[in-house]
Amino acid sequence: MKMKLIVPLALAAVFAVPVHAASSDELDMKAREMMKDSFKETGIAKKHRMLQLDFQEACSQAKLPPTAVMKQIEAEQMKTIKWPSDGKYYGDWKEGEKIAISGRGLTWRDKADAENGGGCYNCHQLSHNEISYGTIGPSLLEYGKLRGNSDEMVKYTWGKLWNAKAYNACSNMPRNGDAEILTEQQIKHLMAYLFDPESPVNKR
Amino acid sequence: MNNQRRATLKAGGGLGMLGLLAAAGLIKPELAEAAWNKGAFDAKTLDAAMSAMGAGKPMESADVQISAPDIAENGAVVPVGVVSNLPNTEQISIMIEKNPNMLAASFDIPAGTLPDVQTRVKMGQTSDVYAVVKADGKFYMAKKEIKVTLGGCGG
Amino acid sequence: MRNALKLVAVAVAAVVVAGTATAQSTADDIAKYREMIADGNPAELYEMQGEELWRTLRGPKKATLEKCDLGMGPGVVKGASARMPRYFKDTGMVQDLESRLLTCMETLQGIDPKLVIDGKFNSGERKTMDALVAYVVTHSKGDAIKVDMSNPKMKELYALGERAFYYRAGPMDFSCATCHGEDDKRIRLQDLPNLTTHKGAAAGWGSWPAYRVSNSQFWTMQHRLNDCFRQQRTAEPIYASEVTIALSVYMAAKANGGEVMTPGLKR
Amino acid sequence: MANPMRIRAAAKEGVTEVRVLMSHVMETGQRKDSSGALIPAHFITELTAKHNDKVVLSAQFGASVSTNPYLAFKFNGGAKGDKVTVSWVDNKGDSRSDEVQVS
Repeated sequence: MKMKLIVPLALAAVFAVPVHAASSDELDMKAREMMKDSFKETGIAKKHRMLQLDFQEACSQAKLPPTAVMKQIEAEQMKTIKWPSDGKYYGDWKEGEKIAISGRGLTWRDKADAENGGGCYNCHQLSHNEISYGTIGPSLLEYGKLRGNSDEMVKYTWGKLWNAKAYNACSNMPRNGDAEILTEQQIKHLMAYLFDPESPVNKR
Repeated sequence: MNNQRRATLKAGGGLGMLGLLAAAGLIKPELAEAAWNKGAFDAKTLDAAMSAMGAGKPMESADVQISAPDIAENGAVVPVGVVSNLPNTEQISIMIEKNPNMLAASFDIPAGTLPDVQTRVKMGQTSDVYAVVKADGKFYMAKKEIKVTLGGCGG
Repeated sequence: MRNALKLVAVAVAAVVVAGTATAQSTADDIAKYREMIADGNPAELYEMQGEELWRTLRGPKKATLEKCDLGMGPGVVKGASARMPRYFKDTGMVQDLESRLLTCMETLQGIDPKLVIDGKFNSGERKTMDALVAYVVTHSKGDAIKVDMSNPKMKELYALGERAFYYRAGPMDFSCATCHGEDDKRIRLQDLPNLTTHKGAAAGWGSWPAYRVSNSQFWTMQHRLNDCFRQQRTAEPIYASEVTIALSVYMAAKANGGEVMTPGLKR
Repeated sequence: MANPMRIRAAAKEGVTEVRVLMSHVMETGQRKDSSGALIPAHFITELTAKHNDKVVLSAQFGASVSTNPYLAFKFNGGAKGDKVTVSWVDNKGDSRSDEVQVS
């Protein structure tokens, strides 16, 4: 589909008058070229990062895609979720807190083997103690206390942490597990941070 | 020239260069005469810094006022102002308890200058900030907690 | 079950209310902090250096920038950055302030733009650029943002900028819109302007370039955009590349009519 | 060579307010560079401000003062056109002196 567009456009370019206003398709094409040509590789940030996955492309407009497309993306993303290999959902909330606070990793200044942070506080309120929290995502204050720890809630939370797009196709939240931002162990620590009654998320 | 100055010169601290510069006429003599209180600036505890300043244990005074935010958006730049309503205020110092070197700045206030200074300091973490004022030869202080927050995307 | 859910809803509502109250007092405290540091913006130090550099004979051609045309005629700095990016006939391109300064440095002084484009922030010619930008933008402070969108190339770049703004990519699936597409959001304690609205674009575009207290550096818009992409975890945008100009046109056009508050003072 | 300071001095109702911005890294000596090596301390240690020939403030700074230091203070007297001079020296012996007229 995209390949077919290239030929007529190339021809059009030859005959194009300078003031010719580009059509929406032509602009889409130009934009794709721009997103390729305007970037360079630096450190671990390789150029292929500019290529879009299907769902990324579908979610790259001011408006959300149609419900059917959203549902399809969610179903596909749901399949990527890996459940804890040993059946244990919880790690250490103290480690979880460090991961929630750290926003480091995966930029062109970071090393490939560096441990990434979850950056949770960039977008969410979590504990009673940390006043510096973002509001892009909902407040998760007293997460476990308010929601309980039913199997359903625990599984939902694990899944959301692993791949938020399985529940909301165009979610702002990264696919922590699926995109290998965080390890399984790190996600366990975050689970403990959210659910442990001793965690400052739940205990004042 | 006070004792502190002499001791520092003997110890051959950071002031050697200053002396040389002054001798070479590169800096104005009055600048070289001011004594950088190495002992106080290098002190690792509040008590040590206070004693190097000759302040001992200053008493808290409502006449010393700190103007500073309750929360700093960034610890790299924290505005701190100190006003003293004590008569004959000679010196105002700003100390940050949890910094590795707690003494940040010290101002000598000659007659005719108002005991009212403002500057900006770095803070590594949430800490009490002290204003220490020398007036009529005696030391007084005030303190205020300033919260330092983490900010930005953190990457 | 239904009752239990209701209870949870009430509890959530209570938390939200309590959370909002503390968030408000924190926001007030941060506002107080910003007010206290507003006077004495270290960007002034860069501006002074920039003014000096503007008049300094530099480069292989040993020339100053006093004949540089920023769109208002040779040597006119007043009001120039309020009208940028703009279409320049002599280059046949839409240029932002930095790319236009690169043209002036090349044509007047013989300085190779590669020194800036391939350079590192806070060193060499990019550092020179910082100071020059600080100087120029200070001379539009208080003006209205006035970007002329009548040229078709400006319109095209706006359309490309809009597409770049929503373009999701990289390991974290972020786009500019992830952080800057809704009202009243913040990262940590930093307010995020909604750049898709006039109000937000005027606040964002109008207050950069700025001095950043967190790293004690003056950042041009090129530097600001570069770091937004770094935090998005994309590859690195090339200095003064098309995407940077397109996004600048998109923001500036939305901001049109707003106030130039540069140089700003940021966290 | 150190970059110039920005000094503003304004007289109002018998009091002159001086505001100074200095261009200095104010390196603490406790930070590491990207290779992990300690960046040596480099900061302004002493500052003197004069109104014409009279010293109106002398200050000692430690490394905790912010990068590109800011200082504001007030002295009695001072009239439009008077000279205010600010000089500093840092721990490496670098120095800078700038003056401004009271406005």
